Amino acid sequence: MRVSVRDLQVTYRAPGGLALPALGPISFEVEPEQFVAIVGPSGCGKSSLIRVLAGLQKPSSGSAYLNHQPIQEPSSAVGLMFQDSNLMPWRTVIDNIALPLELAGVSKMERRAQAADLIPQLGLEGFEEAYPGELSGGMAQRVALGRVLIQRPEVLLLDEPFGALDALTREQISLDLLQLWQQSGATAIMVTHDIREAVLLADRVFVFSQRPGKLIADVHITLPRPRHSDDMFNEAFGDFVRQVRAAIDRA
Amino acid sequence: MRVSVRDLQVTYRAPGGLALPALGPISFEVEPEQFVAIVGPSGCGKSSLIRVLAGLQKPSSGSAYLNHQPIQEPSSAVGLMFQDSNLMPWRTVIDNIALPLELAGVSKMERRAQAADLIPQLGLEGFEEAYPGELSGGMAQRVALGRVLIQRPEVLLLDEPFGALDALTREQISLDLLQLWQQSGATAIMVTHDIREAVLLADRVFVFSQRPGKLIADVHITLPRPRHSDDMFNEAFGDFVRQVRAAIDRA
Amino acid sequence: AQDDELIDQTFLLTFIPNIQFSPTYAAIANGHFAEAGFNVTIEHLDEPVVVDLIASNQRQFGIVSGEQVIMARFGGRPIVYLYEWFQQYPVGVVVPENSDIETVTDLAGRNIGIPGRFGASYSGLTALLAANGLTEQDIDLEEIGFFAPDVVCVGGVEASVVYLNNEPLQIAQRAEQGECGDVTGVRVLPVAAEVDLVSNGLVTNEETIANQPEMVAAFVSAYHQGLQDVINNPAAAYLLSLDYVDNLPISDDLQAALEAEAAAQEEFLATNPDREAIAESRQTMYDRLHEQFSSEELIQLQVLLKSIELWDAEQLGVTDLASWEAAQNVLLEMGFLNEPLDLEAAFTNEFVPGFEE
Amino acid sequence: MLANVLSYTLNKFISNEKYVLKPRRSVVRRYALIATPLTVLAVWHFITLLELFPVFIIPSPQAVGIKLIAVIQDGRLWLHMGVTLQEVLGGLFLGVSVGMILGYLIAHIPVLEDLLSPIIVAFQATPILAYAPLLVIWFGTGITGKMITGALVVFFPMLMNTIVGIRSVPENLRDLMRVSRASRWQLFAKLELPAAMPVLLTGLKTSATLAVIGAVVGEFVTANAGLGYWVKVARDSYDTPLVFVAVISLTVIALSLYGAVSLLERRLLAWQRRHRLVD
Amino acid sequence: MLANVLSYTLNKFISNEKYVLKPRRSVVRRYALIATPLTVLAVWHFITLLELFPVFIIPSPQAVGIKLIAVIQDGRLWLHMGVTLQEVLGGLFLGVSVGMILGYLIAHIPVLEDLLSPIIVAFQATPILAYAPLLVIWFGTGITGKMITGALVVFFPMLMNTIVGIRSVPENLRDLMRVSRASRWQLFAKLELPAAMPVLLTGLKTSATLAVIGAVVGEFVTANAGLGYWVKVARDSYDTPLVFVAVISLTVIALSLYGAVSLLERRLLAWQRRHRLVD
Ligand SMILES: Nc1ncnc2c1ncn2[C@@H]1O[C@H](COP(=O)(O)OP(=O)(O)OP(=O)(O)O)[C@@H](O)[C@H]1O
Ligand SMILES: Nc1ncnc2c1ncn2[C@@H]1O[C@H](COP(=O)(O)OP(=O)(O)OP(=O)(O)O)[C@@H](O)[C@H]1O
Ligand SMILES: [Mg+2]
Ligand SMILES: [Mg+2]
Repeated sequence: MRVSVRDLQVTYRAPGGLALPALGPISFEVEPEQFVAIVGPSGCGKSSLIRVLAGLQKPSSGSAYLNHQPIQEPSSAVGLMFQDSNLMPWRTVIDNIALPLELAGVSKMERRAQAADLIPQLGLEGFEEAYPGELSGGMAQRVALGRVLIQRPEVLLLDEPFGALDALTREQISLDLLQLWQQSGATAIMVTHDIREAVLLADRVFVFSQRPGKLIADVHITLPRPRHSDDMFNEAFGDFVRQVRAAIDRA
Repeated sequence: MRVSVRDLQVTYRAPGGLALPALGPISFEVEPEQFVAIVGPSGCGKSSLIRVLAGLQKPSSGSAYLNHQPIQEPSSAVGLMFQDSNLMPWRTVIDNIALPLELAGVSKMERRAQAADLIPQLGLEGFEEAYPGELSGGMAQRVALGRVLIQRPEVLLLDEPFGALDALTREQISLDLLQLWQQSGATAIMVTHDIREAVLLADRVFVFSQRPGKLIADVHITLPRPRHSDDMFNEAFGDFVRQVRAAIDRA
Repeated sequence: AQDDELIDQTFLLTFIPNIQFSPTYAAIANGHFAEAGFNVTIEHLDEPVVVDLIASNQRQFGIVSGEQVIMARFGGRPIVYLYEWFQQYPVGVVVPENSDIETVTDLAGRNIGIPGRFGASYSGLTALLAANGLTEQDIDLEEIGFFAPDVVCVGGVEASVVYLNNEPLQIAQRAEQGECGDVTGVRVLPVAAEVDLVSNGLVTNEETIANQPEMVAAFVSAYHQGLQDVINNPAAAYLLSLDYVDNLPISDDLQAALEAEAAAQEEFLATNPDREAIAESRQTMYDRLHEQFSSEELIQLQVLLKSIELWDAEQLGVTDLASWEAAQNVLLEMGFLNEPLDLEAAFTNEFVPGFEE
Repeated sequence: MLANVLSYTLNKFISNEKYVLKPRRSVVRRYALIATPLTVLAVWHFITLLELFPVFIIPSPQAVGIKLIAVIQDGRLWLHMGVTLQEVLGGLFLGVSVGMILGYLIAHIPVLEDLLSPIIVAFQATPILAYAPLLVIWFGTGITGKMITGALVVFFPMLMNTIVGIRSVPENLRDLMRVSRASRWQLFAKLELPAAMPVLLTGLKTSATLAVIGAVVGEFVTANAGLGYWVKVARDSYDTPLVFVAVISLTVIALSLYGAVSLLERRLLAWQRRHRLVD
Repeated sequence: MLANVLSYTLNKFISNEKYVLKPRRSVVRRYALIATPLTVLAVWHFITLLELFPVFIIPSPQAVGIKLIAVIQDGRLWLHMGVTLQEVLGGLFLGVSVGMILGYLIAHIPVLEDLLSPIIVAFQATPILAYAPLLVIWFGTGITGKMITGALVVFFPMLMNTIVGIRSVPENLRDLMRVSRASRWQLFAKLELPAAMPVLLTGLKTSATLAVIGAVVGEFVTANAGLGYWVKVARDSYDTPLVFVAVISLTVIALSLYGAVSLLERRLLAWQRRHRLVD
């Protein structure tokens, strides 16, 4: 699916009562099946953008579109992973992962089977029946990732999906994600703070300015696909990383 | 202050009812004024260790000590930053930061002044009177960091303090932290997933194994102090990073 | 007597302040209690609570109905009946004027309301039925709470067990104003016409009688004078009750008229009229007032006059064993008692002023 | 105007929209506060106009108005309202204090719930009629007894809400207070109280409303003044307009208390309303 | 044993300890459940032994026991208990349903609170005595009227707790449901209901207990069977042991309902107790 944004602005009410421009104006277009990574300083409106794209929040001005249709409300084609893991504390791991299927009316057996299939990939073996209160930070994040993956969405919105994961797990899971994305043909937009991760995964890296966040660089990562962790030692990889970092330093 | 741990083990009740060994047995000793970084896979018991050191949780066996005194309950000498930002939603940013002083009986004017002093360093100018619900993920984390710094503790326990921060902010804030730590003479124990950050900040990097977490490497970082961000381009720095990574790969 | 020499004494009444309690108000307002050495305050409580407080000697005096005394004593409460206030049992059955129920026997098979299967109305009904060879099974009894005027006027029941000195007057007055549905007036079938049941009176406990008989005598005597005052001069009683009864109808005109009537009655009493003459004077007073005032405004005065009819007797305060036995028989019949009691211990006429066996 | 209010709310309900502009809401709410009393009055008027019920069951608003003016003029209204208000406030204070203190203890010492709940529940299920003599023996027939009955009614919802409120304080914030070495009092004042505030305020709203009926029940046992007593007097003298005046006065007291707690709620929970978009 | 329980709980309170071993707690709780009734019985026994009150105010446990056996044998206990139980369950069902539905609507449409609260609060503050005639006229003197009074009592705490429970559902979980395109029913069943469960169950506990007194109040207005009626009859015939039997039966009903909701709570909130250390 094509995701596009035109003259989008998000403005909040600041503590004092004044307007707080958080994002934009910003315009861009993401082609179907593209993988876009967004990097930018904390508080520059990345999560706000994601929320608008998910249909959770109305823009203050401008619009966002899914396949040229203005986004008015959440769409079933979109899967969103929140910045915090946002699990239901009264549901076990497996039931949290299976939630989207449950809401879609998939039978209990079927959805539990699908969730169980994801468990090893997420490294959550043995914790199927654990409650969120019994998980570590990183484990909770992996459950949240499982919950969005099980939906097989056409548009994947990921807000810092790997923030609480250690380097190794992170690398492994992000490569898994890459593979899933490639198989599914979904459009992916991911917020991350890890430049190397952004370059490894994305077709384009968006660099945002300080608040109100504006698009100050759109770096096309032309590394060939499929990519592997070895690619990170390529010269070209290093060049792209430097390119993104330079854009950030200018932010 | 000296922090030490002898034969420490933390065991939970697993979902099925069986024992889940989460950490240890583990023993180590941290000299006064040392800075220790802990890296290890998600779910290996790092947060559990921090909780035990903070006196929030009793070990299942073995003990932890502060200056050779067994830790029985939280100590006023210890400051803890949780893995999630853990702010009080009904308090403004400045009141959240000032909470430890308020509990210590510092006057309202004095504690607000001290909190206000920290605001620029945390990059939270203009958000003094904002509520946590109005902050971005990274901003909330910075408030939590402010809350522990304002205490000027003798032992700093930091559980992934910079997880939600972008690379630039992260670098800047961690260098600020380094400076504060050096001035204060505190002992610091920090959990992080960023190996380069660990090497840049720490005197020693502890590498933990998979659950149940055991100490599989204790890398002494002998880079001279004070350290700067330029140090990251040193050859020695790269060596240490590789050394830690090698240990992790063996984990 | 000086105020500070008076003994504080509470007097327990049931229900709430009401013109019917004017003898008590008169005994206070006219100074009879003070002369007898008491400083009396009134408390209104449910009848069982009144009984329990007196039986446990938390309080010494109160007014309850006769069959309550029997049941309370049956339930182990050492209370003693001292002075009969209502000489006639105040309960009866009210039927609309145009009803075809004319005698008690006509009640058979009819739908009859009652506050509930307890208290004086239930006993009274049982006695009334029994005296005519009927039982509760012969009628269709419905518990309607103390809402007889409302229920009768909306046609909820064909007849209702009521207090003679209150509800029938209310219904009649509504009927008069055309606010009572099809009902144009009422007729009553009083229990007292068929059986003499012991009725409401003054009670105390055995301990007080044993330890302070003089005080009991003084108290009863003061109450007796209050009752006599009201019977003799209802207009004055109405006026003094204004201080005790909330919501008693009054207006400047009515007040003036009553004051005039009260003064006139004083003069009349000075001529030492006999009982019949006084009764007649009450009726003529009402007739005079009714020319000037609506029956709505006079309804509580009417309640008072109707009550006085039930109180008045040649010798006030006395009960005979027969009325106690009649009441006990009713209770036995209803199953509230399962064996007869030593009724002689339940009451005494010893303290009734002017009584000689 | 009512149609406006309704269509607005329906839209709001259906649109599933999270961010609402504040000013618009306030206006609607201001209308709402007078809309209901006016509607009730209108319905009442029509009921009596159509003579759906006899006037001695539902008197006309005019009759009640006349009676109201009369009792205001002769000062009886203030007398009885004052007495009841005193009882209500006393009962509320007593019941809420005891309920909160006990609830706090039970929330922290679960076994206390097992020990005390039989007694507490038993008390709630026992009609006052059954212990009226004891009530009079212990507290007399004055105002204290009514405060006690009021407190008894108020106590239970407050207790239960305190328990659930304190128990639902997030465990991780408790940890924060523990590492900050908060004293037990600070734990209560700085964490438990604000965190449990929404549930506590709901308990207080419930209690404030029920305190009125609690005092009235007490007045039914024994009284010589107060609005409950007045209801009894008025019913006894078949003065239905006066019954209505007394009931309306009771309603006014209850609504004032409810309104006061609602205002308190608006102030104390202001932070919850700070998540709004500006255009 | 009581000393044990107390010292244990005191320790628990003071030690500020989060992780408690489960088995030990259960044992203490099991003791607690019989401790209180036994203590009450013992205190009662001593009160009558020392003759602190006349037996007609507080009869001996033996006298009450004898009466209890008598009314069990002649079948009256089951008759009256059955009637009251029916009324209580009916009133509870009615009041809880209406309270929850209305509470749900108000939680989502704030202006409804402004529109309806005057009426609701007014109803709560109006003594039943004032509208008893209407009650009798509309619902007759049978069981329905008592269900109505029960429902009226039960309704309010349930309403208030539903409002606060639904309103305190975390906003971020609502967002999750919205992006997952949950239907309104799913939103309720899968998020709002479980998230509000602790507060709802507290409302239900309160309601279940109050339903008993609600039915009794109805029986006081007019009735010819039921435990409240029995209390009245027993008081009127000065049969204090019978009053106690009736009150104890009411207590048994209330405790059973409270216990049933507590069990439900243990099951539904089991996940909250899953944060325990093993040694
Ligand atoms: N509900 C809200 N009310 C008021 N201000 C808000 C609200 N949500 C976000 N903001 C403000 O909008 C700005 C952007 O927030 P946003 O969460 O989009 O940032 P972000 O780019 O995701 O940051 P981070 O990387 O730290 O998560 C911040 O300054 C924040 O304070
Ligand atoms: N309260 C609890 N009850 C049961 N199990 C728990 C509890 N807390 C943690 N665990 C388990 O203990 C293990 C270690 O958890 P911990 O939070 O210490 O990990 P961590 O090293 O901090 O991981 P991360 O990097 O993901 O935060 C995990 O497997 C987790 O499931
Ligand atoms: Mg964000
Ligand atoms: Mg952790």
